[in-house]
Amino acid sequence: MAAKLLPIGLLISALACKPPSASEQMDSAVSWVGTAGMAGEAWLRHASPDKYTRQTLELSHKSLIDIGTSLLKSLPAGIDSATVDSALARSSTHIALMAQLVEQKNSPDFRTLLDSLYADERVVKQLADSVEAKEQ
Amino acid sequence: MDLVRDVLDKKLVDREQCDMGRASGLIMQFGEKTQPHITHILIGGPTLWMRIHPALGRASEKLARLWGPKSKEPVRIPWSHVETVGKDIKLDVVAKDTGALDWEIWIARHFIERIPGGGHEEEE
Amino acid sequence: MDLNVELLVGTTVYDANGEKVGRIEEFRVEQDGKSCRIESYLIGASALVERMSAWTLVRPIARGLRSRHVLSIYEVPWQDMDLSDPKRPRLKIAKSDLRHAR
Amino acid sequence: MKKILQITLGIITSVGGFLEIGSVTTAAQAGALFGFQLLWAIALGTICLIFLVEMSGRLAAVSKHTIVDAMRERFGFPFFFFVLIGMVLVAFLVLIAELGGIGFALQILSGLGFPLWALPVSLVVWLMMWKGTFSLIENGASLLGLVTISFAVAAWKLNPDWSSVGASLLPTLPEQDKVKYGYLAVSILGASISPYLMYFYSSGAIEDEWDRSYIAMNRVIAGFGMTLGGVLSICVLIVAAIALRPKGVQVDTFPQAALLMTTALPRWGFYLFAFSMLFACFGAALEISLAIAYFFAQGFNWNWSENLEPSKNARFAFVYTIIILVSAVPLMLHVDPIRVTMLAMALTSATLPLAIVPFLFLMNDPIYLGKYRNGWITNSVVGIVVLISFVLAIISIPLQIFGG
Repeated sequence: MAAKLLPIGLLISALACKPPSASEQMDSAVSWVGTAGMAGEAWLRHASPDKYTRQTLELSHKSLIDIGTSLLKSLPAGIDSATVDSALARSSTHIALMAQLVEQKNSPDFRTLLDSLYADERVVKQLADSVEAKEQ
Repeated sequence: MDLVRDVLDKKLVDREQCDMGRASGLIMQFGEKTQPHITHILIGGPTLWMRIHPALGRASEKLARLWGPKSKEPVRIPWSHVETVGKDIKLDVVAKDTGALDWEIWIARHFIERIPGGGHEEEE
Repeated sequence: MDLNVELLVGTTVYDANGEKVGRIEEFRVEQDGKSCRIESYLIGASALVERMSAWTLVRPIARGLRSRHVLSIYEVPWQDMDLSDPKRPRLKIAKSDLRHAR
Repeated sequence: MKKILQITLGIITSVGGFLEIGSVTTAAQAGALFGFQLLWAIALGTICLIFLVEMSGRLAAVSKHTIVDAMRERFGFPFFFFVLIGMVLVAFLVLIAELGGIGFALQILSGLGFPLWALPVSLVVWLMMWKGTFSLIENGASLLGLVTISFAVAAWKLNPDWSSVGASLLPTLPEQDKVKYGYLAVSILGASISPYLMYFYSSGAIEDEWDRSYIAMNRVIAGFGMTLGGVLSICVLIVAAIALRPKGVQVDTFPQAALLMTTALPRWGFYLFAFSMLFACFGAALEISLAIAYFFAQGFNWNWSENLEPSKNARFAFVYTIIILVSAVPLMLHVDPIRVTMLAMALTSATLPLAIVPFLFLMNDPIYLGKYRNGWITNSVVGIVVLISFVLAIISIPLQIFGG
C-alpha cells in the first residue's frame, strides 16, 4: 500500500496542480507584504542578521512580482485590475528599496520606507478582502 | 512446538551468543511411509526472496554469483546442531565457520574498514 | 525427498476427491533429542490466527460476528497427507473425515 | 534515587527530542492559517503517541524483543519486507526534511543557501553516527533540543486567550478552505504519531537492557515526556496563531517561519528559532538514521549496537552510511524541504495502519507479553486514532494534490 502510494504521490505533487484562485493569490500577496514588514521590524531592532533580512526582502519582492503577473489574468469581474496592479507594484518597489538600504545599513530611511509599506499593507489587505467577496 | 510460529524467522545465535541471522527456511525430508522430519535450517538471501516470489529468488541467486562474498548460498545448518528453541534458536556452531557471516565480513573488508575510524572486524 | 517448509506455507490443500480444504498454515512438530519430527499439519484460516497467536484479538470479534467458521481448524496427521507433488498437496482421506482441532 | 534520575533523564530526552521540522512546520502553518482551530489534532496525535511509546517500551521490557524483531518473527518475511519498504521510504523522506531543516537554519544564520549545506550537514550527521555512542546521541542531541522550550516562553509571553485555546481541543470544521484544513490535520497527526520514534524507543530500551522492573518507569516517561512534548507543539501553533495570522503571514517558506518568535521575543526570537530548528532537526536526523538502520539490522538479525565500532557491525553501519549520503542528494538539487516535510507527514498518516495494526497484534500476543498484554482501552484508543488518521489521509491527500 505505502510502496504503491508513494511514487504516485511524488509524481503527482511534482507535476503540481491547478492554478490557485485570485483570492488565494491575493492572500499570498498579503502574506509576502506582511513577511517583509516583520523582517524589516526585526532588522531595525538589530535582532536578525543583515543577509537574512536582505534575502527575505528580495524573496518577497520577487514573489510579489510573480503574483502580480499571474493575478491580472484571473481577477474576477468588478475588480479594477489597474488598482491591484499599482498596489502590488508599489509595495514590491518599496520592498526592493528596503533591501538596498539593508545593504547600506541605512536605518533612518529604512524606517520611513517601512512606514509606507504598512500603508501598502492596508491597501493590499482591503483589495484581498474585496476580491474574496467578489469571488463568492 | 509449531514450526512457523516458533522456529521460522527466529533469531539464530551461535555458541558464543553471536547473532547469525534468522531462520530463513527449513528443509523437511519425507518418504512414502516414513514420518517427515526437519533436516536443516537455511540462512540467506535467495531463500528469503524465494518466499516473496520465485523470480526474485532466482534473480538474487544470480546477483550473489556476480557480486559479494560469492559463498555457496544458502547456508545450511543441520538440525542436529540445534541446542534449544526459545526466545532465540541456540546453535552449537561457530558463526564464522558456517558462512552465515560472509556478507558481514565482506562488507566490513570492502567498505567499512576503508573509511577512517571504521576499525577492524578481526580485533577482539 | 526434500522440501522447503517455508514455501509450503500458504499452499492450498485438496482432499482425496479433489475438493478444496484450505491453506497449510502451520506444522506441529515433536522435538526429542536431536530430531524434529512433523506430527501434523494445521489447515484453514483459523490456523493462521493460531500461528499469529492472535486469539486474544480475533476471538471477541469472531464471537461478535457469530462466526463458527473462523473458530475451527483442521488438523491433519502426517499419515494422511500426500506431499509427492509439493505444488499441489493432497489429503489421502475425504474432507468430511477430517477432525477439527478446535 | 537512581530510578528518579533515569525518569528525569527520560522525560528530558523525550521533551528535547519531540519537536522537529515536521511538528514545527505543520503546527506553524496550522496556526497561521486557522488560528487555534487545529489544536485538537495535536492533542489527539499526542494521546495516541503516548500509548504507542508506552507499548513499545513495554514490549521491549517484557519480551526482550524490539517491535521489528517481533514483527519479523510473528508475521514472517514477506509481510515484514512489505512493511520495511513502506516504513523506510517514509522515514527516508522525513530524513531529507530534517537535513533540509538543519540546512535552512544555517541558511538564515549565515546567508548561504541550503543546497550548499546539504553535503556538509549530512557528513556531520554521519560522523556522529560513526563515532558516537547511543547515549551520546540520545542524551546529547536531546539536551541541545531543550532550546525548543523557548516556544513555550514565546507562547506564554503572547498571553493567549486560554479559554479559546481550551475550546479548540474539540474538533470543528472551518467555513472555508476545508481541503487545506483536512490536509493540515492529517499532516499534524502524521507529525505527532511518528513511527520512527517507536522503533527508536524500543531499540533504546533493548540497548539499555530494560526488564519488567522498568514497566512503571516506562509509563511515567512515556506519559510525561510525550505530554510535555505535545505541549511544545501546541505552543508553536499558539505563537503562529497570535503572531502571524493577524498579519496574514503564511508559512510557505522557511524565511517566513523564521519570523515566528520575533513578535513574542523581540530581541532573541530570531536566533532562538534558528537554533531550535538547528538542534531539533539535528537530533531528529540522528534518530531517524538510527531507526532505519535498526529496522534492517533487527529484521535480519545482524549485529547491531550504536555502541560498537563500525566494523563490528558492518552491515548496520553500511545501511546508515548509504541512507544519510543518499538523502543529501535531493537537497543539493534544490528540492524544497517544506514541501517534502508536508508530503512526508501526510504519507506518514496514510501508512500508519501498516505500522500500527501489526503492532497492535503483537501487543495482544500472550506469548510475548503474558499478563502485560494491552487492555481494551489501549487497543481502542490506538485503533480509533489510527483509523481516523488513515481515513482523513485517504480523503485529503488526493484532494490537496488535485485541488491545488
